Amino acid sequence: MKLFDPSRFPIFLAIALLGILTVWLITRARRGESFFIRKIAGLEAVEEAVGRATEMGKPILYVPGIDDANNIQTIYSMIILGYVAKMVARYETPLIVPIAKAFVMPLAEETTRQAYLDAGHPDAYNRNNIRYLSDEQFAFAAGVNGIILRERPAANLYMGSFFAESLLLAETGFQTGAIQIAGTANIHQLPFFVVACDYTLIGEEFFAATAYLSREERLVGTLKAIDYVKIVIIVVLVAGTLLASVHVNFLHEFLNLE
Amino acid sequence: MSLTQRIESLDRRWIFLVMLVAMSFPLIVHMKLPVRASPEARGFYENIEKLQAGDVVYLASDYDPGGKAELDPMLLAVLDRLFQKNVKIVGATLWPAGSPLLERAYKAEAPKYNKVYGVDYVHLGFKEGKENVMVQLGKSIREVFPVDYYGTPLDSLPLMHSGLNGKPIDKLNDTKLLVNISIGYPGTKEWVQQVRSRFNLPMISGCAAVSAPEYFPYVQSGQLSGLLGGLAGAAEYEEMIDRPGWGVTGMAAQSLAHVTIVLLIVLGNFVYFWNRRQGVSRP
Amino acid sequence: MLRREVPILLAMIVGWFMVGEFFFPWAEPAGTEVQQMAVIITATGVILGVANVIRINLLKVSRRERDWRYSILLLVGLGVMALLGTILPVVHAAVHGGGWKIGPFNLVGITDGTLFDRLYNRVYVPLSATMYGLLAFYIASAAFRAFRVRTMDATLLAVAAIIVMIGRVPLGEKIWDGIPLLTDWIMNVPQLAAKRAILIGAALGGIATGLKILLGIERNFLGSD
Amino acid sequence: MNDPWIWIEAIMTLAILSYLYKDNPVYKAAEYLFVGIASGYYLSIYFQNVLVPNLFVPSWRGVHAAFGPGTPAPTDLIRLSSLMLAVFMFMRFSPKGAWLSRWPLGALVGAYAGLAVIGLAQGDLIPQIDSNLLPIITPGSWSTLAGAQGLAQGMAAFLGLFSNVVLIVGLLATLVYFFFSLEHRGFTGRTAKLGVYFLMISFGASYGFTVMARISLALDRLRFLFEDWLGIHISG
Repeated sequence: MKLFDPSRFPIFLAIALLGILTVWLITRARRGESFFIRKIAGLEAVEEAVGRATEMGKPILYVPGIDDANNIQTIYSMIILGYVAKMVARYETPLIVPIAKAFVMPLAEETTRQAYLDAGHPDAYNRNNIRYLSDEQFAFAAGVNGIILRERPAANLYMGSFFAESLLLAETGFQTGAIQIAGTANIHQLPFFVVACDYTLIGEEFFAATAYLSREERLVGTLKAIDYVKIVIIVVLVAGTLLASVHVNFLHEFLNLE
Repeated sequence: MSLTQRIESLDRRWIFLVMLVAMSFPLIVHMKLPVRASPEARGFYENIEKLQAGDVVYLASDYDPGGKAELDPMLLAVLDRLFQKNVKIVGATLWPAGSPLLERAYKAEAPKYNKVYGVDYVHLGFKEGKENVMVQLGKSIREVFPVDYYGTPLDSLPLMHSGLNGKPIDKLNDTKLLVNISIGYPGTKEWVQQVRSRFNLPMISGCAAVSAPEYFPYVQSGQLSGLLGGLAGAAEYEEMIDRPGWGVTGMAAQSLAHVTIVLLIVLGNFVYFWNRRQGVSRP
Repeated sequence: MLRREVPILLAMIVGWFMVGEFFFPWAEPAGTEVQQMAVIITATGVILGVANVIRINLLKVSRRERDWRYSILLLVGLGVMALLGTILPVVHAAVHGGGWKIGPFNLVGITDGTLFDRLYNRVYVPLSATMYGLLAFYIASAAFRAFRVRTMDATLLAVAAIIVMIGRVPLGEKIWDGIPLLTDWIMNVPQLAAKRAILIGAALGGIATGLKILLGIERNFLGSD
Repeated sequence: MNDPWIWIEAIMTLAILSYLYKDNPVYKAAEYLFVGIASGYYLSIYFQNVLVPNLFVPSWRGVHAAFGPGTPAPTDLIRLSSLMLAVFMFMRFSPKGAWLSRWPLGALVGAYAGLAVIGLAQGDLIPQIDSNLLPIITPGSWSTLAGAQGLAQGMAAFLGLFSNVVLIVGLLATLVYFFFSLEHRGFTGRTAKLGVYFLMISFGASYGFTVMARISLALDRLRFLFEDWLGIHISG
């Protein structure tokens, strides 16, 4: 029984590199150091959409995905919900949040109430705008479509984990002419959001948006650590390609786990 | 209201009707079109052809009724070919609603080659635990599945204690090939991450068309030795083992439906831009 | 302490077992035990989900809320399947009953030949399959009403989609035998490069999140309390 | 055609399809029945395939070994403790003891985190980088171009020449798009824009495949209605 399996060394190296960078950058962020994160075009679109909706006095719809609280995307969607709620608190525009899983209900209520409080308008918080519709995927989509068609929100925001129902929501919203912005890491649903929405946060951009908004040290630290590792990967890719072109494959041998 | 405006604000139920006709007509009229094999489907075919009589494969049938339309034809074609080649099969599922589908497929194909349950094929049933189950199967099948789908202890199934050249089947590596039929999570991606690289077991996958594009990087990197994508994949495989089934018939109807969708996209945009030029269109 | 520290400590211990077992093969038996536990915990999670569905619908019926009559139908459906698949097998085992039958079907158990299996095949399967089948019609109406090629990005998406849709069906080859070859190239080269970048990005994000849990830095999986 | 069960399946199928015309009570009833039957099914399959063989039987053996005659084997004790931890999950509903259900949840999240770190590093990260270390000129592509007959093969072979270049440039450009430490201006901006184009082509491919998937789902139901229910012969 070998003590340490040598063929698995590159895996150990990758995990150790990312782990050390993450811890190092999080501690630096915790000591108050601020890091640069580029502008996320999707978030500017959110500000613009919320602004337009408040001018027209029409409601805003925020759908935090249909997955449960154990999906990291649902938890990150709460951060964006808090940001939007803080923006909306100053105006009378209603913020409607349909919910698909019972355990997400308290999270959404807590996030929105806290955001209204931080914005100095706790009284504007309306509890029955956070509505549990149904656990079943298509019943939930039908419920949200009902809200879109009846209450005609001016801005529809879809942030979180979506599945086959994304197409139904985006199409109905498109028909009512609302500004639509979506964000999800579920790659298979992005085509439908991209064609029907005005702007889409694609995969990692959705996670970067939460770091950009919250400036929370763990999120910012992780984002920067991943960026640094990406630089290493780009260097390895370029070096590997040049070497392979001259038939020198020591890099390929090193990384090849077969 | 001009014609183009009326078209643009068409009630969606007319579009539903157009789709219903586009899908039904080829079915009733038995339209048949030859199917061309894609490179990744050929890889799937070659890997099964390489198997010898008596080899054992692990069949991970990870799908539920939502995926039945695309994956039943694939599973039936694969079982037909494996039984024909006298390859033995250890089958199980990680999807709660998957066991009856595998059972029905076994019942449809096994009698054709008078294969005996427990000797030529085994159904271990469903186990919850997703990636955990996969890693543990790599170490001990009996620990995960103490009994099979019918409650029989594994050791009283001849296949489980006398696989290839008499060796008992304790873990995944005692089988020659991992054949995965997959609709989503847990599925092909998790099998590649947790089993293919870690236990170095060759693997081929038949998956729903929705997830096929995401698995092409695994084919190019050699982690997946073959891939069937959706009903088209099933039809290609049926064609290659010349056992035309629902895949081939379905593809004719699929063709007309795809053309309809393309026309709808083109028409939708033409009408939209035409109306905008007349300055009448909605946003 | 007991509310937050112990669960995080447990997460770290279990997590490091899983990682350790991979790099140091001699740690393997411990990993197996942890996996056994994960199998059961995930199963209990599902059973709690079903209990939640029962609770919500029973409340709905007792309070005569909107659509309460439909909730009765839901509870009946749930009750029949639970009776056949869970309650009766326990009773049958307890009283060492013989072959309990109802018409041509076995009353007890879930495999082929039982009433449970017949209800699964003739009620659950069509409902689930047709629910997803509706999407074919929705995708058609979305293609016509919500697929506007207004930007360069959307144009590229539309062109790729049309080539792939035509190239993957037999009709494509009939029009010009180059179309399927073009589809193969798109699927195996440009499309693959973008999906590979997404795969690498997701892997980095997943490893970082996993490591934060293993190092006790990530706590929000416990939910805010 | 006259088997009552075929009629039941047909009614279920048509009830759901009726939603396309209009939301109606028959559809709503079928939808609620679906959630009920599915929940009852899940409860039974978890009971039969997981709880009995993996929880009740081993814990009965564990209790028997621990308190019965003979010395309990260590594995039985470990197994009993892990089963106890799993049972705490049921405390989630009790108002006072809900925090106890966090213990097994913590262990579960830890297990999945450990597996994810290994699976993603070994299964995704390293192999995907390794398989993109490609020579710029696709080996053998010149000879295939020379040997290609006809316009179609000629086009495919011509594209084949650039396969590796496009794979390399596409991966790098898309990685730059998902890079958040530099503003999208100048060279990075243009590279990121190229990355978006690659993303759009990949979304187009996914759109095409998803259309195919959805249509085959509807086709399967139409086949049932025409062939099994109405008796019109269809499948090969």
